[in-house]
Amino acid sequence: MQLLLIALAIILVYVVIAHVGKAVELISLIKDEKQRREDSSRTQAFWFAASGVFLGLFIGITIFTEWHKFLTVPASEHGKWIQSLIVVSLVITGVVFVITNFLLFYFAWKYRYRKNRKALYYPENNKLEFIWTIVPTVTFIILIVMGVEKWFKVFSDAPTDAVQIEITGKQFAWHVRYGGPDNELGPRDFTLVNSSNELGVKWTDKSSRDDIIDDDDIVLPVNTPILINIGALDVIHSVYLPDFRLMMDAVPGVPTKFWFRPTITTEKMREIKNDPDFDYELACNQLCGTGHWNMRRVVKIVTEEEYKKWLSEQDSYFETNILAQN
Amino acid sequence: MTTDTIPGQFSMAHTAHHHKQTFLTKYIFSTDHKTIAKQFLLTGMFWAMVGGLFSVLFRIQLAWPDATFPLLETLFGHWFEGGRLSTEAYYGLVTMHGTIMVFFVLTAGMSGTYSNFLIPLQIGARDMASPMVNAISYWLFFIASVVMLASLFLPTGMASAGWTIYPPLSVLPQASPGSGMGMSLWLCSMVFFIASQIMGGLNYISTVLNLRTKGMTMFRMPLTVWALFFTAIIGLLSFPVLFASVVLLIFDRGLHTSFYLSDLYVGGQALSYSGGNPILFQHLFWFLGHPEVYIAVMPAMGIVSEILSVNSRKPVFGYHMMVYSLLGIVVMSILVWAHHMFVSGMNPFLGSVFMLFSMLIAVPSSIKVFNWLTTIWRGNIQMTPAALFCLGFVSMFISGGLTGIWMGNATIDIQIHDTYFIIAHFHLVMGVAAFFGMFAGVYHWFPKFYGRFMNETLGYVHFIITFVGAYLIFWPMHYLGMSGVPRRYYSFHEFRAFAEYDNMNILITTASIVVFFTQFIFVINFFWSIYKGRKMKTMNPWEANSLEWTTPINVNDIHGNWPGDLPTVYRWSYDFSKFEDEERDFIPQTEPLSQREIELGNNH
Amino acid sequence: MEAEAQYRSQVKAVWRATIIIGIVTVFEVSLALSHFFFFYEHPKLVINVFMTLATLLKAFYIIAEFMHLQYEKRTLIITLGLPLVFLTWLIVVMLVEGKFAFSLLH
Amino acid sequence: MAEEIIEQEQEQVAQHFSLPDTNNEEGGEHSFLGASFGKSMMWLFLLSDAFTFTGLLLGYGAIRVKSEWWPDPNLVFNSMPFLHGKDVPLGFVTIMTTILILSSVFIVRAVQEGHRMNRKGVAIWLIWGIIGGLAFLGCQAWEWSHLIHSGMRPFYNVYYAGADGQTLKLAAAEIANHPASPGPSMFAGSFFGITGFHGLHVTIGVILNTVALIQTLLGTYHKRGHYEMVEKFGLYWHFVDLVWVFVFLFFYLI
Repeated sequence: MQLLLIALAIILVYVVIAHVGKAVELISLIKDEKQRREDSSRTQAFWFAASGVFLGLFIGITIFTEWHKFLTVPASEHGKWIQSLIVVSLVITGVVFVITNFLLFYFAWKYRYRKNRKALYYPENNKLEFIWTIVPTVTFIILIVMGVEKWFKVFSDAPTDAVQIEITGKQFAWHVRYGGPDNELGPRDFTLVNSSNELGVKWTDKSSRDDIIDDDDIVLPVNTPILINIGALDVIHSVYLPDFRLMMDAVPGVPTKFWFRPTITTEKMREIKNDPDFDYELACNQLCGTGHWNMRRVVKIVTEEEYKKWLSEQDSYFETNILAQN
Repeated sequence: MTTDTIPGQFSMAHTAHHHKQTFLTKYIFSTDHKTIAKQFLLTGMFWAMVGGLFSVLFRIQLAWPDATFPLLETLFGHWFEGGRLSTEAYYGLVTMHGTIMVFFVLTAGMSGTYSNFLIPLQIGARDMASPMVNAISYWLFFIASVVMLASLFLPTGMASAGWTIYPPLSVLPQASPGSGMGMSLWLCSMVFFIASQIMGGLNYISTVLNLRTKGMTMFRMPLTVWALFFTAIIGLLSFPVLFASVVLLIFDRGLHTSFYLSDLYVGGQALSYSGGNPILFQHLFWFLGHPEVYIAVMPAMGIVSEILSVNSRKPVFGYHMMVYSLLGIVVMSILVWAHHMFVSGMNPFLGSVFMLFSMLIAVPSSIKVFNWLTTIWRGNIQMTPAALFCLGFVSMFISGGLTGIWMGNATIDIQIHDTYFIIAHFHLVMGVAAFFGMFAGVYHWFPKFYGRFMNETLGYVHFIITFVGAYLIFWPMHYLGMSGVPRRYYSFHEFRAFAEYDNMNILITTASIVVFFTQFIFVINFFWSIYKGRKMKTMNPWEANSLEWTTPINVNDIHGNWPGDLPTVYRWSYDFSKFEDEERDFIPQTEPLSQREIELGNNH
Repeated sequence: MEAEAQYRSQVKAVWRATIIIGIVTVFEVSLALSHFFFFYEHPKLVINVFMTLATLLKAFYIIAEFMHLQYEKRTLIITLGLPLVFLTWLIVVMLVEGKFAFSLLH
Repeated sequence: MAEEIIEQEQEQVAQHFSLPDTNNEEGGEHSFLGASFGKSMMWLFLLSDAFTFTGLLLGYGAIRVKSEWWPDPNLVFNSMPFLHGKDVPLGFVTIMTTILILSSVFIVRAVQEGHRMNRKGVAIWLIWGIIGGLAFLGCQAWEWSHLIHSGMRPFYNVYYAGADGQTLKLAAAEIANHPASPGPSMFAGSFFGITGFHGLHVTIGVILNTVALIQTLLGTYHKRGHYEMVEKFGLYWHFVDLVWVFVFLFFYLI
């Protein structure tokens, strides 16, 4: 009953709107066609310009109030490069955005229909068109050169002393494995997966014996290159660490990797953000099923001493879980 | 005035069509391109409403993730178990929203409607090259629609792997409930849809190439025809590759081959798939997927060029450049697909090449924007709803297009890939903008569709709310995306960093609800005007030059468009305000060059 | 009788193309078999290149002669030829990607 | 000066009127492609179908490039009907290729006879073409059933790498002990998938040619005054042949 009433009310609103529209049309038809066109063009040009002003204010104000949210501090080395590229792009596109949109609204207002005026016959101007072909091209080429340079730096080979960790996605959680004391990850085989060996690590291989598998927060040292070996067990996931500007898909069957150098510890970031509960969060960024939104892991960036201390406290997964059980 | 009242004038060549028409042959199984266009339009409108409704439903979940809405349970049943959208239904709705909007509305609804309607009318042809293939094209689309619609009501849930259906998620029913029957129907529907698009595209291309009337050289065609022609070419070249990828996906699902699958451990057991590569699918998919966005937006570009020119009483600025930039977009759009996969684990070197192409595709787009701006400069802009939607299109296209320069830059893409930033980008540039083009087209050609006008006041209300609303919906998403909020999340409350944007999400959802309900003003206006709208009294109400306005008012009763001979064309369709001292500010394409013009030279 | 002469020359052209295609096929198969029987220990790359070129030659004769394309209007040839640029790019990308996946795995 | 322009313009206009009309019954702009809309539609369709097949073949190619090892086709496709136990590498498939190419030639001949309005000639060559197509399908059926009998499935491949990289074959009795395919399973998957898809095209082509044959025998085309339909179906048939040339290269030779 309630539903019916709501539906009726909505329909009634629409009927009223439609009738008003019809009435306005009937009234306007009394006028001379050209006069009518001029009047309505003025009204509509006004409203269009007004909406432009409103949107300009909305965009302008929100950019300043949300600034700190969307240009957050990058916590990694390559994050800073990305940030600088973003700033350059923001300036260039921002200027173009303001100018073109302003011209659009301004022309719409200025050159609205008047019955006694004629438009200018202006079909072509090759010079003008040439200019606005060349200028964007040059601008984009500059942006491309800047981008490509950084792109190859981001995807260069990791330094040999990089800390090796492995992040494996599955529905709907992350498995994390550290190289352990020898900083080397043992090989894996998906056919070996079972409840005590959820990653399918080959324990026969020596380098896997000291690997650390830990379900707690991910701990990593600051100012040290870290190579993340990324994999997935079931469907495509994506390792996404927004604060480090790090994203790479986890593809089953095709190992991927990403290396980065964190520059700010969790403690320091808490100070910067003035937020004592702040944590770096690892999220999944590729639709992986109904629990896609739920794959959270906290990443703790600590100083190198703390990291060494933490590392020495960890036990080899093989010794504590596999050997102990058999 | 029906065709019977003008005996002898009706073309000899088409007397075959002049038999007695029943309701079925005239409105349902018609081979007349105008009727087929309307069928596409109405089906597209139906799907647009469904797709829009879906977006509102999942936006409600995003704005108020912890609230319950018993009303929605009454309305939508098990999707809203206990008044809350279930995760399965959420991902199903997200998937369907994308699929419906991209394929059924912006591809079939858009180019299906306008290619069918405008190509023959604007190049002066009696019908499509093959009216039969044309009708089959619609009915294949109809079958695709029915299958897709059926999949919505499956008890096991609709397809829920995203509209991009990345395997392995879309292959393994163990991985997602929607990847069972729902995905099967999705793929089945897609096969019909691709067949429909290819048949349509073949027809559009050969019509433009072969059936132009006397004097209608390629460079006298209106830009709408150019845009639709290029759209058809893109579709013809890229849909087959989607077909190949879908076929391989079907092999993987049905025959257990492993084109896309390798090394999987799902649901507690290791599967026997081996040797495949999920990234392979992404390449094949995006080979269509990227051109697809141009398939959606290019007809709108053509429509906007045409309507802006007509309504500002000025020739479109840089006609040739507009054509070449469209051509540039066609060529580039098929070369840049992998910028959707910069962080998918593809070869970084290829990534840089794709970045180069992706950035350069912005050049033809920016040329178009500047040309549109110059078109309205010193014009005499009549603010009809159609013109307003075109202006709105240009604004949306600028705002959404500029962020494309960010996304195309692979290095920046590492940060904003698959976040709300990309949602904002593509909704503005190819979602809302393409819709605006579509609305503009409907308002502009409605008199040609139905012989009556749409109500302008309702059109104005529709425009201004939609325009402002669209910005309010999509602009804040840039902020969300820049701060790292990923797309396709059911709730942001799990993550501390993403949970702080509740206010913004509520703003977005509220705006989207308002905009959604505003669209009903358009729908009501549309159907009301079919029966009660102001009647068209003159043949050329907008005082435009192109050929469709030389057809009689009752053109819908004539299968063959022109009762007499086909018109002959002597000029391009943009001779507006050519001579300041003349009373009339337009010269139709069918008018021979005057002595004065010949003396002036340099005519199109 | 001009039509008749033209007909005869066309028929001749088709049989000529058939013979060429036949010879090329024999050439291909013999290349493949010679590798199999005599050079099995050696990499097949050079032979693969030659076989691909031979196949492209065959494809050319099928398209030009059987499908009659070389006698069609130039615009048709160009219209059908230009999109092959896209195909080439797709092929290059896919094979590079396959190789890249190989390098990641091994 | 002005007169020249006037003359030019008039000439231009006159040209528009005198252009021959090939397609539009009422005369229009000259055809851009120089072919009727039916033929251009067929050409464009074949272009798009070429993209489909390239997509499929690339699915196979990218996986093969990614794989460490691939069975040697000389050792897989080495059987001949009626020659049990004899080792004839690539023999049978060469015969298949020859059949399909010849059948394509027969259709060309039919098209040429069509240009001469020689109804009998068209019919005879069409019959030969159809026989060729059916023979090819028969060969493919034999090859498929042979492979299936030896244990191959779309997801299961009995050919695997020996210790020093040579191609070995799993005996029928051993298959039960190998639940997962011992060799690259996509060898079988892509072979069945793509030759199957090609076979579907051949089947459609045979049906189209049969339709053309019936119409020819009924005299429909003769009454129409041209045999363009045979030409269009012929284009499709040659395309099937063209695809096979590449399938032959990628699956059997390389």
